[in-house]
Amino acid sequence: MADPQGGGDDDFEAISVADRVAAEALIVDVDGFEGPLDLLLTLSRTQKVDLRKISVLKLAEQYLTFVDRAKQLRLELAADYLVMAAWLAFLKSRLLLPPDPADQGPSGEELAAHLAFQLERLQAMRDAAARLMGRDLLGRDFFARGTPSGVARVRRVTHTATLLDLMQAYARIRTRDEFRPFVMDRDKVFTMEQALDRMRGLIGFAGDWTQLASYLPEGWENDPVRRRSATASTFAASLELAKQGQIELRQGDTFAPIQIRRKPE
Amino acid sequence: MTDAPEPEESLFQAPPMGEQERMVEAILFATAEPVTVAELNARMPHGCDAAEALALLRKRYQGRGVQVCKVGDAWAIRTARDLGFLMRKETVETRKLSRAAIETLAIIAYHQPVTRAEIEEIRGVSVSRGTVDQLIELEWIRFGRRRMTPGRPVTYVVTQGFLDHFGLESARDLPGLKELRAAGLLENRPPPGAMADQGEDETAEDGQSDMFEDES
Amino acid sequence: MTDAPEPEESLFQAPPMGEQERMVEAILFATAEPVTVAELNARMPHGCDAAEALALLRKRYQGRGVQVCKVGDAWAIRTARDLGFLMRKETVETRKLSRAAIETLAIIAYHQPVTRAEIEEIRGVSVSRGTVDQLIELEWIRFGRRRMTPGRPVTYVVTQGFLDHFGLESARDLPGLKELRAAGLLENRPPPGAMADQGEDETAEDGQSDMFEDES
Repeated sequence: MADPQGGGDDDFEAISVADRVAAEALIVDVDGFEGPLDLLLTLSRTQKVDLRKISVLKLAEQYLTFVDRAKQLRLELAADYLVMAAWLAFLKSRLLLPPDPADQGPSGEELAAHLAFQLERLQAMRDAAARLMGRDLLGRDFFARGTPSGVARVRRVTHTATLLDLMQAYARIRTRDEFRPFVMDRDKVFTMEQALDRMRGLIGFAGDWTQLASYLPEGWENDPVRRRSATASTFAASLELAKQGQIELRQGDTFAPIQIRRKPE
Repeated sequence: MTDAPEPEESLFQAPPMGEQERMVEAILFATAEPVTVAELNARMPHGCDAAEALALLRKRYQGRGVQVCKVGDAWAIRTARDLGFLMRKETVETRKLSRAAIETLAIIAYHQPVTRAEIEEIRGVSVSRGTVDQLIELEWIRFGRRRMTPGRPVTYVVTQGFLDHFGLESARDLPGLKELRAAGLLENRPPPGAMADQGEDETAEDGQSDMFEDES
Repeated sequence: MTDAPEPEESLFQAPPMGEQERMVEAILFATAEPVTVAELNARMPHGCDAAEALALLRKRYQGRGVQVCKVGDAWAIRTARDLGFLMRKETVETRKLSRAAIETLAIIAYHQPVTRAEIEEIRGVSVSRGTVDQLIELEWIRFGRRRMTPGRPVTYVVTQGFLDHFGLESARDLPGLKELRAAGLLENRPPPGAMADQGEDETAEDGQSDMFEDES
């Protein structure tokens, strides 16, 4: 994705030893990066400008170079680094080529501005986090009462639980449930294909009206769950066979037993 | 510890007495055990006179809601005797809720309004009366509307007290299963097959012990 | 808890304000956790005005070794910040938080209420399992209202425990909050071309101003 046009400016031989050491250090450290945005933020520091004035094009090139070198060193990069590389290659082409008037999508500048915004926002959150941790902290810089509840004790037992307990309890119950139907339902389902196979084999012998219920497979009549499934599929199969003109159906009254027979030739 | 002779002349000037009083106040407040004058002196900057600062502090707290009291040969801040009646609430002992109770509570929270039969169906074991009673006593659940089905069973719902305790704005804000898993709050799925039986066994046992527990 | 209507005329006369101040003082001294005005009123005799007594007490402790601090909508007594050096013995070693956890915490604090997807969008990586878990366990974050967007995702907000730990009166006092907002860095700006997200953006902003206004 990022490799074809990169060949020219990525001439490995041309790079000074110091640059190479620096690049390798960056790559070896790839585990230390918290994702592509973090890596971009680190790369952007080499530009030594306000993040608002950063050259996204230059940044994209730096990133693509980084990914190429990682490849040359046969380093496995996580998928999201490669996704970012593909996107930056796309952005780079947008920034370099004159805009296509037929194109509806956002312009290269808009995309670049958004990336700059994302970097600035991430940096801002980093700074905010540092300021937060740099504050006076309870238990380090200021303190709560050392002896709470100083007075005579009236003992009363109350029960408590945390939100974590609650959610974990629920998860425990529900994950147990998730397996049950998956494991057990298979043998309680009589499929329509099975019912069709069974009936096709049997109708040849049924010259006269017989109750549909008698076509239920053996071993499926007693367990209510199994019976329900077998009844439904047998009924559906009988409709299918009637449609194909192989059998006839009749029912004496509402809710009366359904009867079938082979259609006389 | 530091009963060094009074330095004739200190290299560093000791903080003003007002500052020393503040220091004694902070130390007495934050320390779990009563503190001796020697300890105070050891903790305060060189040249301080803890005894004098303590005397000033003691005077300052005269007639206040808390007092600087002598405990043996050490000092502590204690609630004024006449206000002891306000402190009763601090001495509540808390225990973890039993697994049966927390599971029942979780089901009510996620499925409310829910009947006892439904709770039992979800948990896979019967719910003892004591468990429900305990949750009602904690004011975490209450009766909802009766279900308009045969038998008109009562339903259970969670209370405002429940939401307060668990820091929720509404029960609908509880994360779903997918979200629990995404947040890493769900233990890893045990391999299917090995799991189904084990889990059930465990719960059954639990439900039983719970039943006995509740009798007490 | 006790939001009973103001009694026209109390059967028992409320204690004088000086006494009420002593009571608040005693209760706050005895408790390590912040106490809300509602809780104070519930524990004090009928007819007391804890809020007024608190204001007096706060003034009284100005410049002293301990301070009356506001923590969200609750109050606590804490040692003065400049005296932390005296308390080396009391210092509790807190578990080192990972960089990911600290960043996630900051994002939740500044962007609250915020969804997991938004946190991931800001950090550019998925939030690893256990990070959110850890912050919930520390009781620094909790679930807020679900976002009214497709999928109704769960949101996260910071807790009173967070404010207490970081010595903040309210989430509005987060360092640099105004500047960040003015710079547009707390916006949930959708990537260009993603029109569908605009609705979400609006809601997010709404929710946020909501959250911070609540504290007043």
